[in-house]
Amino acid sequence: MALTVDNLTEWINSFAQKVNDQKDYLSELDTPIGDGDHGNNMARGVKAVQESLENKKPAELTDAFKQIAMALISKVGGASGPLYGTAFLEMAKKSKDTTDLGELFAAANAGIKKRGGAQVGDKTMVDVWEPLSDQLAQGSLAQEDIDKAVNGTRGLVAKKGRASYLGDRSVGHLDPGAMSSGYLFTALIETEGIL
Amino acid sequence: MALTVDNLTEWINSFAQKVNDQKDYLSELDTPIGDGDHGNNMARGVKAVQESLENKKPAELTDAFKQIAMALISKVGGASGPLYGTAFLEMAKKSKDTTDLGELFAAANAGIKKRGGAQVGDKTMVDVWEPLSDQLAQGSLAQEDIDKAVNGTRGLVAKKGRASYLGDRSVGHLDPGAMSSGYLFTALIETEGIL
Amino acid sequence: MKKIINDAGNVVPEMVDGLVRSYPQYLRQIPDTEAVMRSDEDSMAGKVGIVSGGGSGHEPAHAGFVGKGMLSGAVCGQVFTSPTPDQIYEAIKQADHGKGVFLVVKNYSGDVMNFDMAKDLAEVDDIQTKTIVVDDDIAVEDSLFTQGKRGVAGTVLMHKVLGAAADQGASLDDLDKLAQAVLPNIKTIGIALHAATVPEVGKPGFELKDDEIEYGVGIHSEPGYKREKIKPSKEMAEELVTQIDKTLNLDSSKKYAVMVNGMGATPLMEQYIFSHDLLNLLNGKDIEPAFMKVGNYMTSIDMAGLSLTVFELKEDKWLDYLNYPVETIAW
Amino acid sequence: MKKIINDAGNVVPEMVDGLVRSYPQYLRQIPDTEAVMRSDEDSMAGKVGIVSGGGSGHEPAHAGFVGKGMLSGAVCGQVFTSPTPDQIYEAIKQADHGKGVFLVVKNYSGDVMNFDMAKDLAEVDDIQTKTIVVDDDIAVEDSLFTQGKRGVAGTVLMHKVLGAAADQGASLDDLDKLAQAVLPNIKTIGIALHAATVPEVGKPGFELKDDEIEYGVGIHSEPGYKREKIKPSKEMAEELVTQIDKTLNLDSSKKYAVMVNGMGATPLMEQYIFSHDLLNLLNGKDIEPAFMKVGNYMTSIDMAGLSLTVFELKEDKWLDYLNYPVETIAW
Ligand SMILES: Nc1ncnc2c1ncn2[C@@H]1O[C@H](COP(=O)(O)OP(=O)(O)O)[C@@H](O)[C@H]1O
Ligand SMILES: Nc1ncnc2c1ncn2[C@@H]1O[C@H](COP(=O)(O)OP(=O)(O)O)[C@@H](O)[C@H]1O
Ligand SMILES: [Mg+2]
Ligand SMILES: [Mg+2]
Ligand SMILES: [Mg+2]
Ligand SMILES: [Mg+2]
Repeated sequence: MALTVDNLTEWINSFAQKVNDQKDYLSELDTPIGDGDHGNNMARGVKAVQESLENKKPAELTDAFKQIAMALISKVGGASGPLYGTAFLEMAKKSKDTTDLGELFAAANAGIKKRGGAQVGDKTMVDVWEPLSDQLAQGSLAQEDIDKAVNGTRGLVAKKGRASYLGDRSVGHLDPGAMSSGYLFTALIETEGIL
Repeated sequence: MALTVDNLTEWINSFAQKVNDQKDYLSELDTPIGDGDHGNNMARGVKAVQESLENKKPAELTDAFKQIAMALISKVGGASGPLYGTAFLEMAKKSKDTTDLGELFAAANAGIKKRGGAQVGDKTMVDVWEPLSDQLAQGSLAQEDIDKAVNGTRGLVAKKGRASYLGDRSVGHLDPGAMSSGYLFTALIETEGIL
Repeated sequence: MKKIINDAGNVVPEMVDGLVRSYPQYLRQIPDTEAVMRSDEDSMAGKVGIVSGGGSGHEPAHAGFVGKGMLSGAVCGQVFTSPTPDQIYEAIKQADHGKGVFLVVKNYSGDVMNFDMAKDLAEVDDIQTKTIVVDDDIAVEDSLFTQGKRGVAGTVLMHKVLGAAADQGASLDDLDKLAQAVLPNIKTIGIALHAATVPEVGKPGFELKDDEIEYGVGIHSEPGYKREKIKPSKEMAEELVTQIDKTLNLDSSKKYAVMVNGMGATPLMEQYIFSHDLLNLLNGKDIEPAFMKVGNYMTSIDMAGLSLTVFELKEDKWLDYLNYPVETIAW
Repeated sequence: MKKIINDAGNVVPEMVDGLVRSYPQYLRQIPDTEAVMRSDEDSMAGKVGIVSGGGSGHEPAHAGFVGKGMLSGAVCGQVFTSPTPDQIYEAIKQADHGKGVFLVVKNYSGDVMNFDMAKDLAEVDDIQTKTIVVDDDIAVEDSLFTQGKRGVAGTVLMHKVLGAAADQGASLDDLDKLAQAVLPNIKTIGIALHAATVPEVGKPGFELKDDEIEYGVGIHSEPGYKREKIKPSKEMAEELVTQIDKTLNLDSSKKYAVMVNGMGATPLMEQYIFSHDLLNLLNGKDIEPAFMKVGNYMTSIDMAGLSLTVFELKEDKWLDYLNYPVETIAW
C-alpha cells in the first residue's frame, strides 16, 4: 500500500471522471451562491491535467504532482485554480521527503489556507480538506466522513469567496468547492492500493 | 351646408377621438409592415391640434387649417407628419379662394402626392385620399366608399414608405396611413352640416 | 417591457436632457427643441455646418457624433420617428456660420420629407443647404419606383468623412461632391437575434423564436430578407460578407474601411467574436481592412444583433478623413 | 441562449483575437496567451507599467483601456473567471520597462490569489510590483473576516487616474500612494433588470420576474441586497444615490466625478434617462459633477441594468488625471 505514479494517475483520472460527470451539478451549486462556473472551471482543469500526464508521463512522484499543479494553475483560473494548484504544488514539495498521504494532505491543506486565508467554518473547500486530511493522517477516511464534511458546509455562513457576498443568505447551500474537493477524496479512497 | 370654423373643429375633434380610440390598432397595423408607431404618431398629432385649437381659437377658416397643419407638422414627425401637415397646409391655402370641400381635398391630395411622390396603387394614404377626394367632388362620399378604399390597400404591394422595404411581403396587410386617413373621411361624413 | 424610464411618452426629452447635461463640454441643447448643437462654437467659425438627425433610439447616433471635426448639430426625433421640420430648421440656423449647412439624411420617407420641409424654411432665410440621402442598407432591393434602400450604420462613416472635410475648410459644393462620390461605396447589412422594444409600444417590433435569427433587418425593426435557425458566428459572417461582396466586389487590390456595429443589446464579446470570423473571411480574400471599428454606433434601442458596413476607400483622402481626430462622445 | 458565437468553450480566444486584429493600432496579443499589451511601445519607455485584467465578459474592460495614458496591458481570463498566474506574469514581464509594474486587481478571491501568484513569479525575475485591490461596490457589507467588497465599475476610474499619473512619470511608490489615497473615495452601486448569460452555462445567472429589478447585483450575477417591482428611473436613481450618500456623505462643498455604467444590454437611451434623473437629484443637493461619463465601461456580458459610480475628488490633481488625454479604444 503505497503512493506511486501509477496509482496517483489512477486517482487523478478517477477524480477527473467525477468532475466531468458532475460538471453541470458543480456549476449549479455555484449558481445561487457564486457565479455558476465551478463545474466548467474544474472540467477545464482536469482536462489539462490529464493531457499533461498523457503527453509527458512523469517518472517521479514529485514531477507528477508538479505537472498536476501547473496544469491546474495555468488552466483553471478563478478562485479554485490557485487553491487546487497550490494544494498540489505543496504536495509536490512535500513528496521530496515523504510519500505518506497524511503528511502530503496536511501540507496541501496548509497551502490552501495560506493562499486563500480561509479557516474551517468559512464555508469553503477548507471545510473538506482540513477534517479529511486529519482523518487521512489517522488512517480512517471513509465515504461517510466525506459526505459529512461536504454536507456540513450547507449550514455555514460563507466568509470567503464569492458566496461571502451573500452573508446569511449563503446558508442552506452546499459550497461548490467543498463538493469538488469531496470528489477528490472519494476518488482517493476508491483508488485501490493507494491508502 | 357649408364649411365653418365650428364644424371644421367638430370634424377634427371627431377625427381626434377616432385616432385616440384606435391608437393601438393603428400602431398594430404599422407593426408587420412598418415600425409600429403610426398610432402614437397620430395621437401625438391630434392632441397638439386640439390643444392649438383650444388655446388659440381661430376666427377664420384659413387660420384654422393653418393651425391644424402647423400642429401636425411640428408634432407628428415621421412620414405621416409632413404628409398630413402638407394636406392641411394646402387646404389652408385653398381656403382663401373657396370653402368647397371637393376643391380643398383635391388640393390636399395633390400636396400629399407632391410631398411623398406616391401614386395611387403604391399602398399609401394616397389610395384613400385620391379616390375619396374625387367622390367628395362628386358629392357622393359614403362609408362604404371609405371602407373600400382602405381595404383596397390590403392587396397592394407597397412602393413608398417603410412598407416598401418588404416588397411582395407587404401584400395582405392594410396600410396604416390609409386606415388613419379613412378615419378622417369617416369623421367628415359624420359631422353634421359640413357636407 | 422592463426599462429604466419614467414615462414612455417622455423618453426623448428626458434622454436628451440627460445626455446634454452629462456632456456639456460637447453639447448644448437648443431651447424648446430636442436638437443639440456642438458647444465648441469656435471650432465652427467660418466653416460649413453639418446637421444630421433622425428618429431617436439609435444612440449614440446622432448626438454622440456632434463635436469638433464631425457634426455641428443633431436633431432627435421621437423614438424611431423622424424629427419635425421646425426643429431641423432651428438646428440649420444655428449650424450656419455663413458658409451654408450640409444635411445628412437617412433614406426614410419621413426623414426625407421633414428635412425637405426644413430646407424650404431655411431657404427663406437665405441659408444655403445641400443634402445627402444615405441609403447604405443593401438588404432592400433598390428601384426607381420605390423609396429605395434604407440608411443605416454607414451613415456614421458619412458623418465622419464629411465632418473631417468640413473642418478642413471644404465648401458646401466640395462637401456635396464628396458625399456623392462616397455614397455608392458604403454598404451595410444587418442581422437580428431579437427585435427592439419601442417604449410607447411596449413589446418587441417582431417576434423571433428562441433559435431564430433574421438577416437584413432594418434599424427600426423593418423586416429582413430571410429567417433562419441560429448559426455559428462564422456562418453569419459568411452570409453578410457574401451579400456585401455581391455589391462591392471585394478585391485584394482595393482598400476598405470596416465597421461592425452592435444593435444595442449585443455585448462587445459577441461583436469581437464576429469580427474575428469576419477578418478570417476577409483575410481569406487577401484583404486586410485599412480601417476598422467595432462597437455600438447606430443602434436600434435594445435590439440584439449587429450590422456589417464595408466602405470601399476609392481615394486615400477618404482614409485620412476617417482617421482625422475628432472631439465627440462616441466616435 | 441566442448569441453570436461559435463554440461556448472558445469565446475568449476568439474574442481576444477579433479585438486585437480590429485594433492593431492600440493592441497586440502576447502569443499563446489571452493577455494583450499596448502596441505603442515608445509611450511606455521609462515609465512604470500598469497591468489589469480579470475574467472576461466585462468588455470593453479591461483591454479597451489599454493604450497611451492608461493601461500597459490587460489579461483576459475565461468568462467571469480570473486569469491564471502564468498569463498575468507574461503581461507583467512585458509591461516592465525597468521601473516596475503596478497591478490593478478587483477584489475577488480568484483575482487576488492569481495576481498574487503572478507577483511571486515576477519577484523571481526581480521585477518590482505593487498592487491595488479595488473594492468599490458598496452593495456588500465590509468586514475584516470576509473577502470584503467587490471591485466593479469604479475600477475603470482607478485605471484612468493611475494611467495618467504613470504617463507623467510617477514612480511605483507614487502610484501606490495615489491608489491608496484614491481608493476609499470611489463608490459604486448597481441595479439589474436581467441577469447575464455565461455562454458555457447557457442560461441567465439568476431569474428576475418580468416586473422585478434587483439592487446591488455584482458584475458576475452575484446577488444584490434587495428585489423590488420595477420603478420609474427617478426612484431607481433615488435608491442608488441614497446608498452612495450613506458612504460618501454627498456635500455641495466637495467635488465629484460620476460614472453611469451600462451593464451590456441596456441601451444608452435608458442610461441617459437615468442620468437625467441622477443629475436632478444631485442638483437638488447643489452638486454639479466636475466630471461625468455615461456608457458601457464595465459590463456584465448581456446583463440589463446599470451602475452608478461616484468618485469624490479630494484633490484637484485627480480631476486632471481624469481629463488627461488617452489613446484607447473605450475610454
Ligand atoms: N479564499 C478562499 N479560500 C478557500 N476556498 C475558497 C476561497 N475562495 C473561494 N474558495 C473556494 O472556491 C470555490 C469557487 O470556485 P470557482 O467557482 O471555481 O471560482 P470563482 O469563485 O472564482 O468563480 C468555492 O466554492 C470555495 O470552495
Ligand atoms: N411617400 C409617401 N407617400 C404617401 N404616404 C406615405 C409615404 N410614406 C409613408 N406614407 C404613409 O405614412 C404611413 C406611415 O406613417 P407613420 O408610421 O406615422 O410614419 P413612419 O413610417 O415614419 O413611421 C404609411 O402607412 C403610409 O400611408
Ligand atoms: Mg465560480
Ligand atoms: Mg411608422
Ligand atoms: Mg416611425
Ligand atoms: Mg468564476
